[in-house]
Amino acid sequence: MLLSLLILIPLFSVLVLNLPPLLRRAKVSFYCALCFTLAQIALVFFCVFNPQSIVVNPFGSLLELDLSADSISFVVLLSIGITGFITLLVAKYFICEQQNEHNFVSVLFLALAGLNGIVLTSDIFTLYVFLEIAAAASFVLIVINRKKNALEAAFKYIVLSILATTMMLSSIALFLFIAGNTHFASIRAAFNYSSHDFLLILASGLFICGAFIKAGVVPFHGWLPEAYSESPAPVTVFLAGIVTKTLGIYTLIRIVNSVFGFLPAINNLLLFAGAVTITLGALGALAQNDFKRILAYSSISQIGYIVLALGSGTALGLSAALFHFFNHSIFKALLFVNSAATEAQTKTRNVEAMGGLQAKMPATAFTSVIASLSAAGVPPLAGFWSKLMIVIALVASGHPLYALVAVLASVLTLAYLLSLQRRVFFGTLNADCAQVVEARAGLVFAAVLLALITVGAGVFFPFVLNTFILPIEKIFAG
Amino acid sequence: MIVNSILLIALLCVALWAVMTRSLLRSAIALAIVSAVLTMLMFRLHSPLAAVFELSVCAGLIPVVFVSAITLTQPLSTKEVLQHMRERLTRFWYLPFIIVSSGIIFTFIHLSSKMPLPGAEVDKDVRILLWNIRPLDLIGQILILLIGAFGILIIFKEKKENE
Amino acid sequence: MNIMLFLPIIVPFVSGGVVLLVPNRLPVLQKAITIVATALNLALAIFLFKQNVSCSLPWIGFGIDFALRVYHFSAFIILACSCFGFLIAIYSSFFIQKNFRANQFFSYFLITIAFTNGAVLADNLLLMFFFWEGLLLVLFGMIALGRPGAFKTAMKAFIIVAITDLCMMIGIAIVSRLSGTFIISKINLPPSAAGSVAFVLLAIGAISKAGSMPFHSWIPDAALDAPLLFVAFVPAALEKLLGIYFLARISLDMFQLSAHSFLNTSLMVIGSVTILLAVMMALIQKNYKKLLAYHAVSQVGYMILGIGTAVPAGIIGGLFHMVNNAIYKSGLFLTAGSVERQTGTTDLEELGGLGRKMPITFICFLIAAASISGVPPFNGFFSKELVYEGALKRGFLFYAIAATGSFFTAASFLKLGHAAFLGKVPPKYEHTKEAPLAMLIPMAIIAFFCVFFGLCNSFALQKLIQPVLHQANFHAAEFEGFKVNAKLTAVTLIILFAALANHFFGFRMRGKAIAAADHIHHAPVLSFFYAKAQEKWFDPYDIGLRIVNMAAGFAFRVDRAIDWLYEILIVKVTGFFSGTMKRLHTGNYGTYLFWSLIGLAFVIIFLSRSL
Amino acid sequence: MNSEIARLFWSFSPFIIMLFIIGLYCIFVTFNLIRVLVGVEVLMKAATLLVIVAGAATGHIALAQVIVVTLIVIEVVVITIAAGVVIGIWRHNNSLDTRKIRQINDEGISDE
Repeated sequence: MLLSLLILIPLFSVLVLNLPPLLRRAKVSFYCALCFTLAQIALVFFCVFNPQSIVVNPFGSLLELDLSADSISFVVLLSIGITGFITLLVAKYFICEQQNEHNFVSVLFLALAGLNGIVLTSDIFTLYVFLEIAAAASFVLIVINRKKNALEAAFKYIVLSILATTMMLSSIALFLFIAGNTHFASIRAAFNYSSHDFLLILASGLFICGAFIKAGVVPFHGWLPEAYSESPAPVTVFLAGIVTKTLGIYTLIRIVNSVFGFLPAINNLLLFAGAVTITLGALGALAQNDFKRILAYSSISQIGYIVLALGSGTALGLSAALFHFFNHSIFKALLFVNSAATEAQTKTRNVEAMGGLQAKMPATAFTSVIASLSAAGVPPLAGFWSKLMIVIALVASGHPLYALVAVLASVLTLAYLLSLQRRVFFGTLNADCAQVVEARAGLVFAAVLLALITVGAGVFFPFVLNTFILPIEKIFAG
Repeated sequence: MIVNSILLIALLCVALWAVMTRSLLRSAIALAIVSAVLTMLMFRLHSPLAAVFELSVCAGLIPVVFVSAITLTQPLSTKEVLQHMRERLTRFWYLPFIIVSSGIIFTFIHLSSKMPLPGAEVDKDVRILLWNIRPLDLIGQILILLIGAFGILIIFKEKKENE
Repeated sequence: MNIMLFLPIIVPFVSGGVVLLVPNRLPVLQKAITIVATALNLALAIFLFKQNVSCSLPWIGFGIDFALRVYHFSAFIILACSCFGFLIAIYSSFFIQKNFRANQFFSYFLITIAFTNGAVLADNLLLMFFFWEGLLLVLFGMIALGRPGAFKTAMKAFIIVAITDLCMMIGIAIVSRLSGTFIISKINLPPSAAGSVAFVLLAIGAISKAGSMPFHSWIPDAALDAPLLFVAFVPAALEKLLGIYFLARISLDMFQLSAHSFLNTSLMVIGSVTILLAVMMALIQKNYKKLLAYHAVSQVGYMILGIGTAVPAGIIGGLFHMVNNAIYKSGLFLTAGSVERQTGTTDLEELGGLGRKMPITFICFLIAAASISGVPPFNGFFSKELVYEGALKRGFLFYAIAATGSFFTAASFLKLGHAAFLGKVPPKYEHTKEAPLAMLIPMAIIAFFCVFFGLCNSFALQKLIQPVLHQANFHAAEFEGFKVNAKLTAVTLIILFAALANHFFGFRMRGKAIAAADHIHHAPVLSFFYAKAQEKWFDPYDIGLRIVNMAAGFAFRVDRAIDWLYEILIVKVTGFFSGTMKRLHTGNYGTYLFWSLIGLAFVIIFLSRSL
Repeated sequence: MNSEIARLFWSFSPFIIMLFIIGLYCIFVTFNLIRVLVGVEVLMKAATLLVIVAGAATGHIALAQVIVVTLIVIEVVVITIAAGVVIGIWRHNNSLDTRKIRQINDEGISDE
């Protein structure tokens, strides 16, 4: 299968880049990684337009990997490619030491392999293996600069993550006991004939909780604000943009769609968890003063939207969840790039110490306004469409109350994001920020690129819809 | 079934000891013993490969990780600990063999005890399964080992420079 | 032919994009592009008038097409909008000051026209909503262009309008579920509970767009903070047209409302409350623009009241009032613009005697003010009479409130005119000159329309309003000229005289024109409410902010409480097990673990109960 | 699935649950960062045992062994990284006390 390259290339690049001492150069590995992320984006587009090419196996009978890709995978693979690219751009300015940069790129490569593996596999245990790979890589990435706070945040993340791991593992063991296999299809079949009702519930509940911890759904969210706010800037972009989402949300979507098949009980659970997460996340964001913490709570809240959309249990809801997944990874990465830029220039993350930066950093201010508006769902930005789809899906599936929650919480979203914009970029110029200049070219480039994607996906929504979103309806398994 | 029960109760007791004991070093050793008991249980459940693996890695490698973490963080001198470990190695070199052979003996015990495990038929060979059907897991193992290597490299680099 | 339907959206939108690229060093080019684009738009609107065509292009799937439809009603609204757009464009050629981000302003201005055209022409609810929400974005941009503090006002406007737009979003979702389609012209819902909810949600969107209470509070703020042209164009004219248009669409076409339903009554209540409260606030204002802004809110009340009556006279009156209000209100704001440009202030305390210095502006003001106060034979009189008649049929109380509103309107404009244009000229303004010609022409045209629609009201009713209502079997011709209830006319005249008397009473008492309404302001009970209103006690946005802050604080305390509870609980449990209190404790990660385990328990219980 | 198979599974399950509880208890109660990792290890042991029992009870012992082998590799790496993080914290704090790692910049309500 052609897409197996997405796992194998990073593996071999890491080996090749590290074995001979000559190649252990930060520059070489950096550009290799950059090329790989671009190649991943190109490959996804190639596969979307030539569906027959997916089954081509570049290794012949030498190596046959049990991988599968469908429309859900493409959306996620695309997000991984874009976020990886942006992370590398940002990393150029934040990982200071040469050798460390090389190590950073290597671990990032491994993390990308892990993420791609999660997306491509169709076996619940292999899914778990790649989940652990990506998680372990992100632990290492968080502590890359060996800062005290980052280490502590990483420790909390590790403990919670191991709890999630244990839950998922127990659930896999239970599924193995019930179904006798770990393949998605056999577990799905077990739901129809098995008499172990309680074990099925236990296993589903444990797996869902594991995914909730990894995704940061309330009340499993405790590690998330600290891990996001204490990591180095590029790692935050990577974590918020794609890692937690693939680890938690993609896993959840995949399991709910391919294994549980949208059982009504699980739908209700998702709806409830989603609504709670949206509300509490947004309220949490309102009370913060730290730029990255606001964004971290906002991430929690936005994840709630995806869970809520998934809980509607309809084809439209599934598409909406995926589209919001993509949008969120773009605009949240953009906001974190902006926070990285302001942090680099003002040396603080406290929004009270900023103010009026719009005059000094026009590009950063402009792109962050675009991201906020997209998050709040203002047309013609991409976030508008996904929120509209979510609300329509909820009402169409007969949950108008949850739709109301989604809509009201989006007002809260608007409130905290606009107040963030006002405190950081508008208003009177803070005296401490008088010497601030626009961020480095690479950061501005990354921000503008993401802003263009947000605007583009909104304006050319019909194209996005027909290429990526509509095919998702066909694989809906409700 | 009685053997199983004894092993399970032993497992619980050792685990409780690992958790309760005041000395961290003892706790690490208790963990190794937990792994050893688990190994025996695995033999009882017809999974020798996993058992040997568990014994070599969990009872062998993980205590090393713990002990080094403890030495690095506690006012116990490195020399002292090394001495301690060397003593242990020389004194208990035969322990792994005993565990493995007793495991194999346990396997036979249950065969003779006319109480076969319900699912005793071994459907496929483990190696074939791992190589041909689940190569992805192998790739995953390589990836995670690489991550571990880089993790150690990144976290301990400062230490190297200092020394 | 069909492609013509797209042009009113594409032409202003593209030229808006072009203007954004023109640097501010070339103001002439910017203005030329704006004027040409609005003129083209006007020509297109005239061409489309009286057409009845529709077309659709495939759009986003799910049976949602890019469907546009022009027929009497939408063509009429588009014509009105493009007329105002053209006039304001001419007016703006002299009004824009230096150091103003003119390229952004003109660009937003043209995009507003494009989106309004889109929202009016759209025959698909989602498409309409797309343009409707897009308007929000430009609204935000235009207010934020104003003076330094405008960002806060922009945010307020944005949040208020966004909330109501989100209500609309749910309304649209419900309507599409009930009727199974998004095509507006195919929707005709019978009364039902869900239908009522949808109607209320959509109506909230519509009346908030029109600026009715309780969604009005950003308009008076914007009058001071935002660029004046924006206020003259968007809240005064465009949004009224759009909001009332949509309200009329939902109450006439999309929903079958029974005449005396609860929904109609609640619309009437909102309308009359808006009339009264907003005009009372207007009366005490001491700033030209802010006074006008409160009137912009108050006048919406007449339209909503008229449409809410659900009797022919009321509906025709409401729609007619929508047109008239757009005319005289933008005229009034333009006079404010002239005054501001020539004197540099709109504070009534400082102004005075400008009638002699700026005679044409004064005349235009007089006509428009007479029109808004309902003096015969100007246009406002006729539409108000129709609304009165409709209201009287539904209940005397509604009529009484509307008439009281009329009294206060007249009183406040007497005060405004007296304070700004009559009396002594302050020494500062001895050398004030009349505004330039390009600003006078639009005002004169608007004043002409005030007179024309008044004297020839049969023309307006027959050519503009009648076609709109052809489905409803109404005959606007019945309401032409002075055939309306003679008693009502007499009452109106009495009210106007009372207002005049009241003005002179106040003027005598205080000796200053600006203080002519102070005896109402300081009346025993009213002064308390006025004081509270000035402190924004009745502003839903401010109340909302307080609630949200409280909720955030509450959530924060709950968070702490869980922390505390957890520590106590764990301390007890572990004390029970180990007997040593000292060994017990956790870092914060323990709290998180605890939450997660609680969550796990909850999930398992939830699933096992419902599976 | 016959009842005999289920019996093996059910007879093991109380012990596995106990093992889970011991691990969680350790994580909750201790002050010491390394002791937390001990608790984590016990949890992982419980999960490993669960997998093996599930495999043995259904006759898919080969699959269960493959899973356990991979699982052990992952476990070692994760524990190593966690130990590295603990040592990193120790270098900064000079203490392994979990109470020291509560962050000072905890969420605070904004003054607005």
